[in-house]
Amino acid sequence: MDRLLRKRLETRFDGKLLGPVRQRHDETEIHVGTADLVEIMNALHDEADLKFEILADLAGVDTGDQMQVTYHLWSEMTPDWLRVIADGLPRDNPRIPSLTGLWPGAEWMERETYDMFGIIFEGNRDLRRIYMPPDYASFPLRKDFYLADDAARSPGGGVRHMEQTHVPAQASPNAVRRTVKTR
Amino acid sequence: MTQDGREASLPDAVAANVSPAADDTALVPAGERAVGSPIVVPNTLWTSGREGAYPTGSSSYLHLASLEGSDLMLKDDARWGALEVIPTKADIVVDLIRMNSLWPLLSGLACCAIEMMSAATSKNDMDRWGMFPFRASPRQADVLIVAGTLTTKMAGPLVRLWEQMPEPKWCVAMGDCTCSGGRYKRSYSTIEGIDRVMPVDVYIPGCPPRPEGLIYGMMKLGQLVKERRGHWDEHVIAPNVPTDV
Amino acid sequence: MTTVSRSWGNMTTTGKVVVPLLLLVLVLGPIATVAIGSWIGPWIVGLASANLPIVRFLVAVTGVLLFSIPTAFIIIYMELKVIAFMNLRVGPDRVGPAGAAHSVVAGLKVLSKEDFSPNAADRTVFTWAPVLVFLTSVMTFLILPFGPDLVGMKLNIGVLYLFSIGGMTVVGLLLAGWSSFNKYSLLGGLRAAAQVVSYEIPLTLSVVGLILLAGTMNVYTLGLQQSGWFTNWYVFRQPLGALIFFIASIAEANRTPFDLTEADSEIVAGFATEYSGMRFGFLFFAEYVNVFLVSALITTFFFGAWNAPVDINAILGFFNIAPITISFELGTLGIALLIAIAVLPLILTLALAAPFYFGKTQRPAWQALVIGFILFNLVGIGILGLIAYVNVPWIAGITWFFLKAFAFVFVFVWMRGTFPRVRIDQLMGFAWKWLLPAALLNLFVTAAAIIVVKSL
Amino acid sequence: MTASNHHQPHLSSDDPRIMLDGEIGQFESVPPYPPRTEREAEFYSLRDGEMFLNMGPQHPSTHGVLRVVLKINGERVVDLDPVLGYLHRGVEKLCENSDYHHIISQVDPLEYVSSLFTEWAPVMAFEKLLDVTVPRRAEYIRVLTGELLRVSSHALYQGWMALDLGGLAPILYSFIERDEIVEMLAAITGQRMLFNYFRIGGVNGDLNHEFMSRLGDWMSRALKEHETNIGLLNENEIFVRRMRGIGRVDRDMALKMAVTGPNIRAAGVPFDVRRAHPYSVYPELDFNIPVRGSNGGGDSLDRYLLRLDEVRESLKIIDQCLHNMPDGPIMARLPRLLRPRPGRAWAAVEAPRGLYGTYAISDGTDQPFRMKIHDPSFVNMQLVGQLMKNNLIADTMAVMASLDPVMGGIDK
Repeated sequence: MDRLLRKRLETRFDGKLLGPVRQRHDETEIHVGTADLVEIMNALHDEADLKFEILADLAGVDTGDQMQVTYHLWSEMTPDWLRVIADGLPRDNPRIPSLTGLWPGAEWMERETYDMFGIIFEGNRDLRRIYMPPDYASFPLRKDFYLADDAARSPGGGVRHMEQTHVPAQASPNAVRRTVKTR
Repeated sequence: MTQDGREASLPDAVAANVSPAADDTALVPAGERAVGSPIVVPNTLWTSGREGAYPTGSSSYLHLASLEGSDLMLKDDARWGALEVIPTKADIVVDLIRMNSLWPLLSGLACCAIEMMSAATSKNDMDRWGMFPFRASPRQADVLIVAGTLTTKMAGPLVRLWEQMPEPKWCVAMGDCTCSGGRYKRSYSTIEGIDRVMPVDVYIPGCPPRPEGLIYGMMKLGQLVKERRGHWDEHVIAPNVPTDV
Repeated sequence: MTTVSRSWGNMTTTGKVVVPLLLLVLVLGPIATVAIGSWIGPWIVGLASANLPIVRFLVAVTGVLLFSIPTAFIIIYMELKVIAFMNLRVGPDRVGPAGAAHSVVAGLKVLSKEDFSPNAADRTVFTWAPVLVFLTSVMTFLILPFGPDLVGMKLNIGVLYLFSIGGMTVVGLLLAGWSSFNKYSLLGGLRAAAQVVSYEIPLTLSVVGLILLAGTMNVYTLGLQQSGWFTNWYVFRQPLGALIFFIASIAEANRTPFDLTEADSEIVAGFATEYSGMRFGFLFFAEYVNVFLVSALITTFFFGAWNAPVDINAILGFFNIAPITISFELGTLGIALLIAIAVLPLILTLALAAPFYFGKTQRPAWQALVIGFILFNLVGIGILGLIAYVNVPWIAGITWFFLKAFAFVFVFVWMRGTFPRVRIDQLMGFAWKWLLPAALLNLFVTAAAIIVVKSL
Repeated sequence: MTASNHHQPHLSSDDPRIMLDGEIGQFESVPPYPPRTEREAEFYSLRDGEMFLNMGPQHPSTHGVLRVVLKINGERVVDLDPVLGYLHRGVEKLCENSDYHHIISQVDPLEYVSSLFTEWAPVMAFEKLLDVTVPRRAEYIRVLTGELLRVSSHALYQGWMALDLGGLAPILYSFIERDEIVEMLAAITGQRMLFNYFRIGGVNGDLNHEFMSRLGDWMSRALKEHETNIGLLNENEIFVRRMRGIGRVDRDMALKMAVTGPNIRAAGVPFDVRRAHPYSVYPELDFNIPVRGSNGGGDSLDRYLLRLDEVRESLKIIDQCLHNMPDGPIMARLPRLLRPRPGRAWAAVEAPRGLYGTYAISDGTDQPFRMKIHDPSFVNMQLVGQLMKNNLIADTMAVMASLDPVMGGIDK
């Protein structure tokens, strides 16, 4: 783990970070708020002693009570991966500024995150579902979405369509029972 | 696919096969016995609660010929186009012809597509049985090798692809995902086996099956083509498929 | 009786119509034969002798139609096996010896597939476009000289007829692409139109120089002019023309690397995307008939149509040997002929079997006899073939013609197996920027040379 | 069937959004619902002389079930809109519902051409969560098998490249090489494609005699056969003319589009995880990072040639692995049921198509709380939208093939 990077980040973004800079193995982790996200990312990307030019990953996380968006960055200045966690998105209406201005390549990753979590990236020019069909009802990777084998706990759109609402001709009895249960 | 309309005209044998069970009282205990008395196993074959589940005699066993005889099946003995003028006995020749040139459709869904291509390449050469020219257009293909996981989003296109192929056509389900859902059976966006949305002639298990497996399945399909002697019953689609597919 | 009724029940409606007709034909056949032999036959003969060219034309058309499909089968099988060999594969080897019947099986299978036409397609055009494509490629066979006097029509404007008919192919492709109501088909048809039209021009111009040299447009005369030694072939007087003709004819036949019209990886199957069953079969065969056609044309124009590369009579004349002609009247043998026919096979078989029986390899008698008989047959066939080759000129001609033509077919297949596909703009640029100027240059040089030679 | 109709129109076969090779003309390519984004609105509005051409989900050269809606003007592509998700198998959700050992078999088919790398990244992430140190022999075996698979993947890439340009022969020659490699891997893993081989803390089985003999036999002629396969295409004038100058990517574009792998190295950026962020035993090995297009970016031909250079480097790595393969155990001592401490871990490996990463969050149970899989093909495919403007339809195939997408990875 890179102590210098930790010192640099703490001095540079003093007061903007939610919580301390965590380090484990070869990863450095900072928590930021959605308000400061774009500014911090611009600084990380542009400034000569940081130069995090490569966006390795963009992931959404549903912690159960709130939403997070995680960015993994790489820079030639440090041997560490930098993990930036945009924290504190409400689950009912998660909104976060988009990074497509900085990395246009983040567009599809943000689309994927929207598709899986319903997180709305403001400023993304093409924020539609990318994996699931356009008329899909729910967001699969949320924590209140259960797999088809315990479909009874799942909200309306969640279950696989073919099992959910269809009473087949010549149905075997347990199939009928399952259908009735999910109704 | 008018299953309901055909259900009305079921012969008893078929009805016995598909009628839902009243309740699963599988093993009927052989009468009451006093406590401590020796257990006497009655010398009678036990019968399942579902009649017709274990076919005894010819009552519930349905032969393909009798199936053709009944009006359950679509009367459609694959003679199309110019060869229609050939009388029935020539079907043997026609089926030998079809068996020896099965052109697959050049369509792969997922992992198994790589092994499908490998089956067509130099090491194990599908061309030897006349299966090689992978047609790019469904209009000119005979066999649809569904190679890979079928997702709900892809189901519609695949069904349409199947409908675009001209008769006579056959479907080979390659890989566990297409046979039963495989390792993605639990997923929210996959279909547990393509026989829920389309008829299947040959299942090839394996994740993925080796190219030899695919070739073996295709040869089995050729055997099927040869033995059916040109009489094609309409494939019965699995029970719980939406009727609008 | 039961078997009859059962088979009657198994028949399709069409079969129930056809089988009585067959019986009826069996009954009426002899009567009709007698009638034809007695009254209708002579009348037909008189009519035919009255206007011979029409009869000749009809016979030629029938022969060509019967001849083109087997050629397509042979070329398809050749392509399957040659490309398989180039890919270190085995290729089809189940039906027939070494899989020779696989192409026939595929053709019959296509015949027995459902004949489908989309709802939105223009039915009439959709139905007749493949027939047009096939017919245009077949009609060109009429003027091909397969050998001396073995030609459908000795047209004096043969070359003109050739290119006018060849240009009609694009109409069929365009109609097929347009009427399918499919965007891929449309793209394929338009590509075909652009490609064929722009390659017609260098193709035609490359032959104009040849026509200037030959002074005729009769394809049969072109063949006659190239008789004798192979130095008389026009390829040595028109090398550039031959090259341009070869390249342009690849594009005419829509073959790799110019097969943009049915580019699998771009537009699914081109104009044939929506075609199934026998209509697709027509398009499929037409492609291969075209391949044979362009090979035959190259042979006819530039590689001495049916003439052997060496002039046997010249060699014999050089050694003061009279040209071999067996004008032997078998009738003069009389009774000896019968004896010869009866005894000669026996004697020759025994003679050929003897070395295997008495020789070092002590074979049993029956094996030796079998081997001897086979050898006798081979020898006899060889002798008869040689006599036929020497005495019947068109047998020699057709042999050499097919040898050369299939050599070029092999080149086409070879390119199919190896080359990637060019882009549409590269295709057009090549036609207009390189082939056309080269063809004009060829024409100019030829004309100038002719003028100079005449002025001397 | 009444209440659920809004759930399954995408399943019905007469859905105007579904357009396949046949019957294309019968459908409006414009989706029946109002546009949801301005990008969609401006794409699905036609100017004069333009038309839509739908490729896929079943098309010979979309490498699986990718669907691309082209807006063409004659033969020229004005704009295009890739539609993904036809192979979305919900792997991440399945991983969150299956325990750590099971996950290895769940992620296997993601990038099915080089599936060892799809196991490598999650395994490394879990080892970080568990603070496990992998035995050196296991690391060497991982590197050895991984580089073997890289060679086979690049061989397939070469074949597909030629196939999309209309050349028939090279794909068969590259499949011969690929078949040899997967067969020798099957000798130790037991599977041809989806080897469920890497384990948390090591590998499943040790090198056996059959593998070593096959490998030695192959290594003796690998380079020569590689040169042969190269010779099939690289001297071909048509091939070179079709590849040169199309799909040019320069340094800034590559960095902004978050491209990784050979595609970014062909644009002049020497970013290779094996050197940029060394993992496993790569620091001990001697190999180069081939870079092309340093001046003014690289085109499709550069992307193609760079992979051929990488094959030589991989052969060097395989040779070194065979020479200094240490003895010792191949698995770390671990309990059957893994319950890592709560925490987050991110691990990335250099797959044949680029940075393949895994982001795992543990909540102390035997199943990961969240598992994100970053696939390189998914990001690289975004380039298609930018590179295809004002190219020909044929170039669409060439550029798409030169980016080397694998739909299993793109759709997860």
